[in-house]
Amino acid sequence: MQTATDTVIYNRAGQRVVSPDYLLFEAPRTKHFMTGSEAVKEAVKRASVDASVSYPITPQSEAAHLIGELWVEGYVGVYFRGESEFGVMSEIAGCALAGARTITTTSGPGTLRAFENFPMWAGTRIPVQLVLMARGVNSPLSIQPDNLEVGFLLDTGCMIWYAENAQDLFDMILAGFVVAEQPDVHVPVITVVDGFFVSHTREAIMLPPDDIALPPYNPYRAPMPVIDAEVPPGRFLRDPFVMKSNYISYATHASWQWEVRSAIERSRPYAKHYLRGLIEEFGDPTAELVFVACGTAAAQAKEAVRLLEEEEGIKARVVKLKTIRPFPIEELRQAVKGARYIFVPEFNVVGWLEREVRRYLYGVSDAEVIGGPRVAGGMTMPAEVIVKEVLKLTGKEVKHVL
Amino acid sequence: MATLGPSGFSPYPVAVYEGILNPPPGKALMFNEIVDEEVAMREAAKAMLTRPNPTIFPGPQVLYAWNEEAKEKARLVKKMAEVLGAKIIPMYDYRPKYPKINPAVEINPNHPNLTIWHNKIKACIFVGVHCHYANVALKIIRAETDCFTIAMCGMAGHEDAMITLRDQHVEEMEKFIKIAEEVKKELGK
Amino acid sequence: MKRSRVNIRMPALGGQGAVTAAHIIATAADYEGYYAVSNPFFGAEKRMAPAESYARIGMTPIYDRGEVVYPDVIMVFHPQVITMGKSYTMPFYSGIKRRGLIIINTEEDLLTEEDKEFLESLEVKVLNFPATKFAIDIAGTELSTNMAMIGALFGAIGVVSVEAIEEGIKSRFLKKFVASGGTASLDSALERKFKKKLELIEKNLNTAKAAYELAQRWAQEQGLEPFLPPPPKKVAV
Amino acid sequence: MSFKIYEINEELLDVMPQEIRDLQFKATWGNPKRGVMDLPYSKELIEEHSLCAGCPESMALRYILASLPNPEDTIIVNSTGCTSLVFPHIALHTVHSLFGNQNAVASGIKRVLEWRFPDKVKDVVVLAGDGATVDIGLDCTLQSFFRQEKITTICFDNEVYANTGGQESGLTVKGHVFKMAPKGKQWDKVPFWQIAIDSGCHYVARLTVSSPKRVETVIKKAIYVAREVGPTYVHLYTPCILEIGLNSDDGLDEMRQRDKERFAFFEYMTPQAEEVINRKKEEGLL
Repeated sequence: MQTATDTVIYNRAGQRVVSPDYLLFEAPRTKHFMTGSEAVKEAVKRASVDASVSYPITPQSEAAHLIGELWVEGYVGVYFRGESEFGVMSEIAGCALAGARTITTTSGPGTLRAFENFPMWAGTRIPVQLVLMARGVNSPLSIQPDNLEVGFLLDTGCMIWYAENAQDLFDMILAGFVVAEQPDVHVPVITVVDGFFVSHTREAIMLPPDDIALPPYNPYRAPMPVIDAEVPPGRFLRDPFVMKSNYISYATHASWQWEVRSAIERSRPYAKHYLRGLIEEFGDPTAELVFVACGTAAAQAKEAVRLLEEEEGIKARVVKLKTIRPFPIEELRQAVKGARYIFVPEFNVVGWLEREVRRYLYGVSDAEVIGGPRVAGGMTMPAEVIVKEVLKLTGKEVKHVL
Repeated sequence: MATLGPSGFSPYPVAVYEGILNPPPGKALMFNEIVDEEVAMREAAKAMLTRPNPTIFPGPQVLYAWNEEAKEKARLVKKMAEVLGAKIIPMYDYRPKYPKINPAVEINPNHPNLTIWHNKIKACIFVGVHCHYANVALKIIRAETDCFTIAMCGMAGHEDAMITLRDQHVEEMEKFIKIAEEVKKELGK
Repeated sequence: MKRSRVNIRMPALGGQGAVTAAHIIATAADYEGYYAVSNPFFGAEKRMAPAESYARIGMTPIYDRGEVVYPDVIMVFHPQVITMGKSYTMPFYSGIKRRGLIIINTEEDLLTEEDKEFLESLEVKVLNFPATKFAIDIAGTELSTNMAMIGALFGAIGVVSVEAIEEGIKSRFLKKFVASGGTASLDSALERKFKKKLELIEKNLNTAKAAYELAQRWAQEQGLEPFLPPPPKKVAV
Repeated sequence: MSFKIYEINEELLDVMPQEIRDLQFKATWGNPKRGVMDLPYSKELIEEHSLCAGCPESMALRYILASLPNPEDTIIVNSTGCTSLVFPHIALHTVHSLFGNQNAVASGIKRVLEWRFPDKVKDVVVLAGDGATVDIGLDCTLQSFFRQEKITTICFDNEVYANTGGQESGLTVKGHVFKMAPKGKQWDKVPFWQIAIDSGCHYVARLTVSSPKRVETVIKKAIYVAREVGPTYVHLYTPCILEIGLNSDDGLDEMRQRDKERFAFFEYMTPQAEEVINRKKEEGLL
């Protein structure tokens, strides 16, 4: 509760600074109808962001344009177009090293072009936020949703969160800064959505007022000295070559890598709080048929659960994973207790989530894990197709699909 | 030569992979147990007062006079060393040092074990070290030495230390010194 | 069997405003009190190339997204979708659900006997409706074709009022709207043409209204029931 | 001024090693007139180097660090290569990021420091080898010039990839046999100083490091111009004595020879840059 003696703090954009809990959970919300890209803008507007660098690539360009508008309106301190995704991610790193709260966006081939930067971001412990609007990366060219690239990112040392829709994305962007900037976490967070299915889809979203914002980033709580010549030690290289020039430096490097991964592990309690749990459960909790999925695959699985119930009388449920790094190991194991069949529907050909699910359920669950259905290259995964897969397993005919 | 610690030669497994997380605000961590700050402070003081060659490793945040808190903390580090009968060996910067360090008078986060081995340090306190470097160093010490590590952290703490005190500022450091004086008396030192 | 969801597929040509139409349809349905979602299927589509967008209206929260493979309603924005096969599916009505609806922007009947037989077997109704002609006659520009199509849709399926359509149109043209580069330049072309935004909205609305009334009469003649029950009167969460 | 980050707390002065105490008491801080002439009398900002004995890069680094007009508020960004082994020993805030992205990282740092500290002068200097500047990092280097980033870019041109074992680079001279050019380089040395001019740099210089005083003047001009006007570029010849088969004490002689030919001193400035330089001269800072 605010008393008369409390000072009201404003950020540089003139918004009233409120606690993350207030912004995320308590502030009154009103309904708006918008795309996922617009939801990015609304989140950035309330996040006291210092810097953003952009580069065009479909489907993230619109989100990047909108952050540019926020810069014109004074909500973002530094904004420009970089030369390529490799350049952008390096520029963003520079911004973060100099003490800024930063956000950028990319998609598909852009992610791959920038790739060298992601382990660097993690290794240098910058809490950059990358909003990734997943799209196909294979040749031949595709601009459509396909999340193969996320499979590549899993072990870069960045946290990876996966939003299902515009509302998730809005809340995750705000929570992302809060969790990533905890002094004992302080690694990058990649907030993923499936391109087009979220970026270009318009839906209702509940937003808090836009005259309140997150507390600004305090770079002096970072686990490494910020590069601004204002903090000791004065002699400080970020990040040194530790492979030579001194003995036993290999152990340093090993320890450093474990530290980055430890940092992701430390994010669990914070993420649990600010995301209201690392997983979300949907459907009949007693159902033996379980879909484990993230993003749009989770959305489609929810529709399939309804169809199965309404049209086939089959009980099913969805375990939606909100975080992939850290992987919600315990939560998943708890959630699939009693499961007989676990389907892992995915929007890529390799089934990276299936691998993860198998890895963490191995020897823990007796359920049969089925890697599918799977679509790729931008294909839609109609709920009817998921139902068909399930019915195949139970030996039933498909009635409602023509 | 080195005596291997609980993790063996490699810095893996690290504490978080054994399920140990930093303590919540207001609490402290002792091995894998969350305890009251005062309990942890007493045990920390006891370790420093009873184990051979206790040493305080102050980091850049307390070594340099860059703000008022740092000046005050430096004074308290000195006092703490007196009460605990501990040596002070500074971690004045974080570079991988070339061509070699002088382990008698300095400690470096990239190879902290050298200083601990050289001086046969069996209990130490990290204070004023940036969290990342404290964590890197504490993992190596945990793996490669039998030194009892105590972290006095201004932020959320370091689970790789054997005792972690979090949110430690001037007031908390004064409290620790007071407790250390009591423990010292109890031990008849 | 009562519907609880209406899935709409809009095969069109690039530049016809099918994405805008999907947005207005979903916004209007949302205003009316239904759950609604709209999305385009974007390739690197340019003007006059096939382009599709989708809208979903329902009684419960909608998770489903992406291409509508099994539509309840298909709105064909341009005769070339049928005559030149400018469609992502072949035939253009593949996947249509039983008792569905097809609205075709055409002045003549484009369906073959085989088409008709198939659609009749599924009890699918077809409304041939000259939307472009309507747009030119009422708004004075073929750019309002999408407005005529929206009016026809809601007149035929009987679930969203004219007032809600008006809200949808206003929200599209009065609020700051994010569009892709191509759509943004189309917008400014529209604005130049109409000089003033309000005038634009009024003309669009008149077009939609006239189409709404026509389709409503047609639905009555055909004995079509409203596609959805009254809105669930969603409360803000 | 951020000199306070070098100031040791009095209580702990006795536990600090001499080199750190010297940094506080004997280095030249807060004096824009500092320069190479201070070298014999002051604590240098480089503690030790891990380059080959006699490497001209180490001379270049010493002269540059002695010449920075505002070291307590200077950030240096470097890249992978021989120099990245030296950077840990430099008493400033420095960054090693990736190979080739140094000008991009520096752009981000400079813009954010301007936003965070609008009332302070924070100089950002890029220091990288020829491979990093002209080959792998060419895009980032040029684009930072195009964008008119207010940073100084210094290229240590040793005409070879030295750290990786002596491979041909874009700045190797035509015909020279290095690894990956086993028949000799097939095309000309890239005249990067000229490209820098065409790409929007306001001050460009090409020289060897045979004359410490000249290095000092060039570095100061480049930094002052970058601070006020826009990007500046300094191209320094720092031969790799190892890869061209010279002895440890031959570096200086090699540079003096090249002073007469392909590294003859060359300087370019735009009218805006000239105005800054003239003003700094009047102020006695150049």
